[in-house]
Amino acid sequence: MLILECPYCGVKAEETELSPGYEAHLKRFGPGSSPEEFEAYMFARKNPKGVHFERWRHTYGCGKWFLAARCTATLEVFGTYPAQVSEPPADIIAKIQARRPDWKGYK
Amino acid sequence: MKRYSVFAIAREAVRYHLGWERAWASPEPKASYDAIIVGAGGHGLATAYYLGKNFGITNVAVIEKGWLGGGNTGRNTTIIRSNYLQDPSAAIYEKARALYETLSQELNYNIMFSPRGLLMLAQSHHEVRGYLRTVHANALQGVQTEWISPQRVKELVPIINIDGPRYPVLGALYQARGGTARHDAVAWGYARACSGMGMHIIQNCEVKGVRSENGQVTGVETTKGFIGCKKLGIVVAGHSGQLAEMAGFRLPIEAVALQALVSEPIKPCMDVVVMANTVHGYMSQSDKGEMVIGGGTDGFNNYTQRGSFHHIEETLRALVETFPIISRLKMLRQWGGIVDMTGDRSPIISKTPLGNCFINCGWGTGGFKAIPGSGWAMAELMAKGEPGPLAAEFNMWRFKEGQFIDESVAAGVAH
Amino acid sequence: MSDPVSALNGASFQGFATIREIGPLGMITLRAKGLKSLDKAIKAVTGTRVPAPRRIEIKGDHACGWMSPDEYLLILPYAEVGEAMGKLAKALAGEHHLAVDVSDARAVFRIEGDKADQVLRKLMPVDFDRLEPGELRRSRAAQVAAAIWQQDQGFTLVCFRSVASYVMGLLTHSAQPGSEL
Amino acid sequence: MSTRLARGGRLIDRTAPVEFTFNGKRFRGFRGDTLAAGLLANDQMLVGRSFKYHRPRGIVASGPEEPNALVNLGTGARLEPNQRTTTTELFDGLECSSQNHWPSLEFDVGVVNNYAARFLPAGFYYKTFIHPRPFWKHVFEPIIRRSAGLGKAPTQPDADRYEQAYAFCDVLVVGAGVAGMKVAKAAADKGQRVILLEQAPVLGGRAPVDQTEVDGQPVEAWLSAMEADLLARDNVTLRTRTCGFGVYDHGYVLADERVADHTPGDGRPKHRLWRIRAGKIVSATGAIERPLSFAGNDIPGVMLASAVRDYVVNYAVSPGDRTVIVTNNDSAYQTALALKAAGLDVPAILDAREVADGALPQAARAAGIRVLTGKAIAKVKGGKRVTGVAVCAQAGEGTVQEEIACEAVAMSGGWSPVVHLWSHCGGKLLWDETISAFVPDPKRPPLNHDGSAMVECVGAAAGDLDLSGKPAAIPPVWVMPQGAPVQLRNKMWLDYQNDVKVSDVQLASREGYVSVEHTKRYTTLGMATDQGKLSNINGLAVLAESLGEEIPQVGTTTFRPPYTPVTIGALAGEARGEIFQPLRRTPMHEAHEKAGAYFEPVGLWRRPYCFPRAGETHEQAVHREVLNTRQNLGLLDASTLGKIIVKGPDAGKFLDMLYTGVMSTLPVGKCRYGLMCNEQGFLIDDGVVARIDEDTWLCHTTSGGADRIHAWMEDWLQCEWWDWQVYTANVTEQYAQVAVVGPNARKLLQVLGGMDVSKEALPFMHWADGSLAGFPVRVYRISFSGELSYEIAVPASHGAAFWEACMEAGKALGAMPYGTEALHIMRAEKGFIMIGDETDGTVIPQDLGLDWAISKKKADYLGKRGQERTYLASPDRWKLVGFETLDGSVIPDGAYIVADGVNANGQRNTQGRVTSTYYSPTLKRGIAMGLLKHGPQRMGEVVEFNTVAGGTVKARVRDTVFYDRDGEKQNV
Repeated sequence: MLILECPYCGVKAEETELSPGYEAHLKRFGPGSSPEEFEAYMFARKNPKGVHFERWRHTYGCGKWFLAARCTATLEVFGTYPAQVSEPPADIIAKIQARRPDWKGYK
Repeated sequence: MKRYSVFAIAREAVRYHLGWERAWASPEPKASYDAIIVGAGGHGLATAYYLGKNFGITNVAVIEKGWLGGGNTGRNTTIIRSNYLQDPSAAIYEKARALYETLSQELNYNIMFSPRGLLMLAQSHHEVRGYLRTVHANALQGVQTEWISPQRVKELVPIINIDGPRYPVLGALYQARGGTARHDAVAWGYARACSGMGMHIIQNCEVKGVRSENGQVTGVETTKGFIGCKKLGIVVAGHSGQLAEMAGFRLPIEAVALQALVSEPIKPCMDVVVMANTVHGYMSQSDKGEMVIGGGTDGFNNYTQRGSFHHIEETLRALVETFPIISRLKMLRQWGGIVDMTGDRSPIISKTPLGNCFINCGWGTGGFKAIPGSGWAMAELMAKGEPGPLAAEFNMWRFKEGQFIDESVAAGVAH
Repeated sequence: MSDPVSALNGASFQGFATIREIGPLGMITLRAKGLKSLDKAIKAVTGTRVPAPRRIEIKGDHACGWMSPDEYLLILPYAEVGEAMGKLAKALAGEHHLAVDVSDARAVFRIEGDKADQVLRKLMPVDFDRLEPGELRRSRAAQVAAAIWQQDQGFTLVCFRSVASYVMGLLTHSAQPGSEL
Repeated sequence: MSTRLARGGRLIDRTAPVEFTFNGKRFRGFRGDTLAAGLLANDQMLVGRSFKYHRPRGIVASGPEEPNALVNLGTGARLEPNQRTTTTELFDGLECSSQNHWPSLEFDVGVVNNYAARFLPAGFYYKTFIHPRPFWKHVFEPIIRRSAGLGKAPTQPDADRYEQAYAFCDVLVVGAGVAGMKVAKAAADKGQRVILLEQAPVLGGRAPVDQTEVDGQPVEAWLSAMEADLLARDNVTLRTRTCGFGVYDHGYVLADERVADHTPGDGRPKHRLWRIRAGKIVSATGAIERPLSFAGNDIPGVMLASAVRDYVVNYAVSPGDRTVIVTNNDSAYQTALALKAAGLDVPAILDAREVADGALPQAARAAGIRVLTGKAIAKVKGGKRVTGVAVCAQAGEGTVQEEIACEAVAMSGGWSPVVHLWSHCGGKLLWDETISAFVPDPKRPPLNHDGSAMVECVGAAAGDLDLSGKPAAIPPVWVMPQGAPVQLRNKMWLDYQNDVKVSDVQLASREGYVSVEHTKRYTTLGMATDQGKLSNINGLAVLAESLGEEIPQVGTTTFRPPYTPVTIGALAGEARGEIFQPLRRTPMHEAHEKAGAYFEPVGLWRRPYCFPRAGETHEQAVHREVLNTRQNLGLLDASTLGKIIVKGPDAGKFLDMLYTGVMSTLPVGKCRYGLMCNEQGFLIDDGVVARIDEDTWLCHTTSGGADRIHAWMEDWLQCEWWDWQVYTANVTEQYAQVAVVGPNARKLLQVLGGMDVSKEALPFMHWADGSLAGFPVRVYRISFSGELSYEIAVPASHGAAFWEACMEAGKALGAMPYGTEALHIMRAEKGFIMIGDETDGTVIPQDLGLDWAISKKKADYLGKRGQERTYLASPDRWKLVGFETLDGSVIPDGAYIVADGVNANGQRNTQGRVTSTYYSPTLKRGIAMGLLKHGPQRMGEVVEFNTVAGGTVKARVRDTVFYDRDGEKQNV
């Protein structure tokens, strides 16, 4: 039963107030993209055992989507941040590196 | 390998059972094998078994990180059915169900297959139409199912509340030869049979890397050193993503938690398996008397084998509403497993971008019922290098051009 | 035309706390962010300041609640909604915003009495000990969305109209005499 | 015999006698008794039968670890099977019965299994019942299944109610013994918000029985002072009868409060489930005493030593006049002293250790008790109760040296810290050789959301078994005597309930089930209702010994919640009956109920399926509704349709991405039908879009789709196109919507009056604001039936009144309400698709001949790229056409269109399927739509649909519009 802090309204929301949305920072591929690009966009998921970036919506609160950095093996949460970015913010990256020195990085 | 029988038991009883031999050997790995299966769960062991039985390939090792049968094989709710909608699904699940019918005799190990009947309740008109579609599909697929009335549901399951104020039962999809089996016994029975053919089951041996040359697999790096192989089968369910990464490719898979629970044992009160999809819950009664209960998956990636409790609550609410008598029973134990969900919720039995490396994964929430069929199809794929008809549609490239085998359609999307 | 009828037509229950369905209440959803005229527009309708995040500004029978970074809930007497919509349109003319009348889309309950909080503690995953004065908390009550705030020795709860009888059922169940926490 | 002592009993109130029955026998006890204490006080030593061998079973323990003394508690709608007598508080009128026997507890036929026990070792069923195959299904399995289970299955719905509550704290302390209370006080002193839970009705844990002093004060005085101190604090919440049973991720703890178990029927909730979010969890859950494994250790009268002194001290219950103590540690000597102090006889203390010279052994000797060191029990004598013990040397193989007559045996094999809560989320354990037990490894705790340690263990739960100030070493004694031959090991029970013996674990190891999980599953060790609280450590020690490994190498099985079984009703909470799930009601719901509507669930909504009149079947009602609507006037409650406002400078651009068609060009005042697809290209929703003003659109969705589509829009606006200036609002519930349908539709609106709804003023696919009968309305001239039709939105608070006004004014025009089924039939007659019928998540608009609603010009829309994939763009896809059967019959719902031959898996080939099939009351014949390979190119061809009976139904392929092809009815 996770708790994630909504970066918009500051509520430490419990999982039942949220809706999960799987992997974050996916790049959309529309018409004109190659079959491989489109397949990767739709299906190929990092699904890591370890540090993961994912989408959550504060459904029962402010209704906003936000992103979370979380370890899928321990459920440790490194931070949450607004969804309007194309990659994780530097402070989150730094925090993960401090907690997980052998982490291979976001890319 | 000594045969199991009532006479063997009587013979051993006289000497206080001191003469039983090991069910399977625990050898040290050889330098190389004709084939290595990673993952000694039901699917991996069944693959090895049918490699030997159907293709005479017995120079095989099954490598397991933990203890055999310790993953989802030992964590599921043991339901066996084949009332699927899409042709490829119905084919492989029915193959599995048919193999289950005689598996105890074949393995000389009682897996307690219990074709006690399984029904899926229809609790909305939309669901009625969905199941009528399945019945018609099954009729053409050679899967015996029927549509039954609410009254017949009540006869089969006296403890059900068919007149629930909220979702009255409008009928059910009934598979009389669906049922359950003893999950551990399936793994143990296959393991004993594999060992009996001279295959090596190597437990407590974790694969750390996949080695290849010129695009062809050559073996695996393990905690017990390098082990060479001509062919490699990856059959590791929730950890498929990690193994695929070692082998250099990515899968359309997400690992999520699925939970189940049992009640304390009570005297027999329910003879069939009941699934109620509108309210998200299913229940059967084990041979020990426990009510075995399952529900939906979590919605986020999770490798902890622990799910979120609110799903258990949702499932129990649904089942108390459907079976009011269970309210005063007690939950004895709850647990979770990691299931591997694909983009269309159907499995992958496929060649991979790495030569002679094959993968069997993506069974999601439905793996146990498929074990014999999955092993059968995977063995054929590994032995021949090309899929047979059972596996043909389940290739990992089907997503690219949208050739789905979508089983969620029976549940529909909107009204 | 008939008088407007609230979802439960003023149903009530007396348990260890008092539950009353009130309304109809005028409510306007205002979606806007960082507009120059926002202060003025809200002031014109509710007479209050623009609330800080997660706060509700109350002035008599008018109030303005913060719903999300770009959404406010304006509360006012039902009869004033039409006029208020006009004021908003005028004040925010030419600026990107959305104002909609949602008075009829909601049901509103009052939970009153010394132990009113206990009724809600049974239903909402909210830390009521840490709820601050003037805080508007959006969460869920059992299986539906609900927003609550403290007001006049009790709580006001807002939910969707279609689930009003469910919420009344929840509140009634939770306020049963003898089931105090 | 066991009996009530004349004096003592710190928990019972002798002035408050209560009566209860066991198997119909009337017994007396006192308030404060547990049911187990009450049974023992009435010499009810035999309380149940074991699972497999139906062996006689007595009370072993005094707490939640009890494996044997489970009863069916209560009757009828309050029957509760498998209730532990040791944690059940006695109340006046309690009725219970023993379990798992036939015909009676004293004489149980099932005990034949006991005599055949040698033929039924662990896992015997895997090795037999294999041949002949039909015998398994028809003979063996039914026998196994009939003998399953312990308690009775209830037959009635639960009479009680349950509730749940949330709580938050900085520190949650589970267990209000001395250690727990101290931690709670210390945290409270620091200003932290503390919750302290205790599963028992009273505080103090084992201290009042096992200790005389705490911190230099008499124990009772210390406890009452501490309790008063804690109760006086604002920042401490104390809850008794509340078991913290599970630790979940991120500091989430579930606790079960037994509010009214001891006062059934008083109107309070039976249980209350607490969902607690704690910053830190302290497990002060104590330790559980372990049994010793000696032959006959399952005979009624053999009890844990700690339980014996609990019964004597707390309840003034004597387990028998003579109690032999058998132990490997000092704590059991307290039992001897307690018995002695109560005036009871302790013929001997058999201590497996060679030396026993601690303070307690010395006190025992000083009290005149015979202490025999290096001794063991070779065998317990007795059947349904203990009659004596045979003594042997612990070091030997069981040669009997002496027999001692006794009625009870109090055993102690050491103590196991209760590490369940520590372990639920992955806290790791260490083997502590001093006390021969697993203890929490503070270096490897379970982690919280911030990576900090989530759980801490204190007191006995942390392995601190030191009750007297000195380290309490407990040497391991796993089998008694040490060299016991198989004949004795075959009689040493590890798991009392499931009948798992030392010999069974050894058999499992011999057969290669060497992982502790294999052993557990093969033997069923620890899988009983006590989940191995008494048996696990002893079992894995035996396993380790037979493998020649150390215990830590063998490891433990996984600890899973709940710590003790939890009533399912409490987990379901308030959600039953009326509030099982939210039931969404439209403003007209009550009117429909009064009109006798038969409802169907549509998502969480409830919509009228039809409005049957007296004597009508549902089918007749539906047909009447269709015909009346086609001929006169039908009224449909369409309030559930989703309504979403989309506004802003970029709203048009946004909707052009969302819909397959173009919405940006829709003129103000007009309506346009639109389709939405997901990124795969599959159709997910449809509806009519109205342009309200220059930068505002109103999007209608399906009834089930409103919330989903609104979330879908917000997802794209927030996560992909966050720089676009668009706001959305879901106004579904703001409006009640009434569809006024049929040739008399316009007349009705004219009767209501207030606005011009003529063909000229309000043409087809236009909308207008105005008023009707004084109601403020927005009227959409759209049709889903093919008739002249208006959909009228009014504010929800006027919905019921407006519906009433329409019905009233419509009387003269033949108005009747109609339901969803009539709606379905009429749209099928017109060939309109229905999301969920024609679509199933795998269908694209092109499959349905909806290419006209897909813009060819747009560079992009959601789903466009997905639809370009070869499998979706294939000309061989099944496409929508109409069907009419040759004989006029109705094609069965769900039927497939067969093709020649079979596929590689032997399945009959198919070439299509029906998606909508109805009897058309308008056309008086069956009509259908469906998907057919190359369908549109096969007009006039006859195809065959399968039936479940094995036959086929022949039907001719045609277009999908069965009624009013030219739209003359709707365009008037």
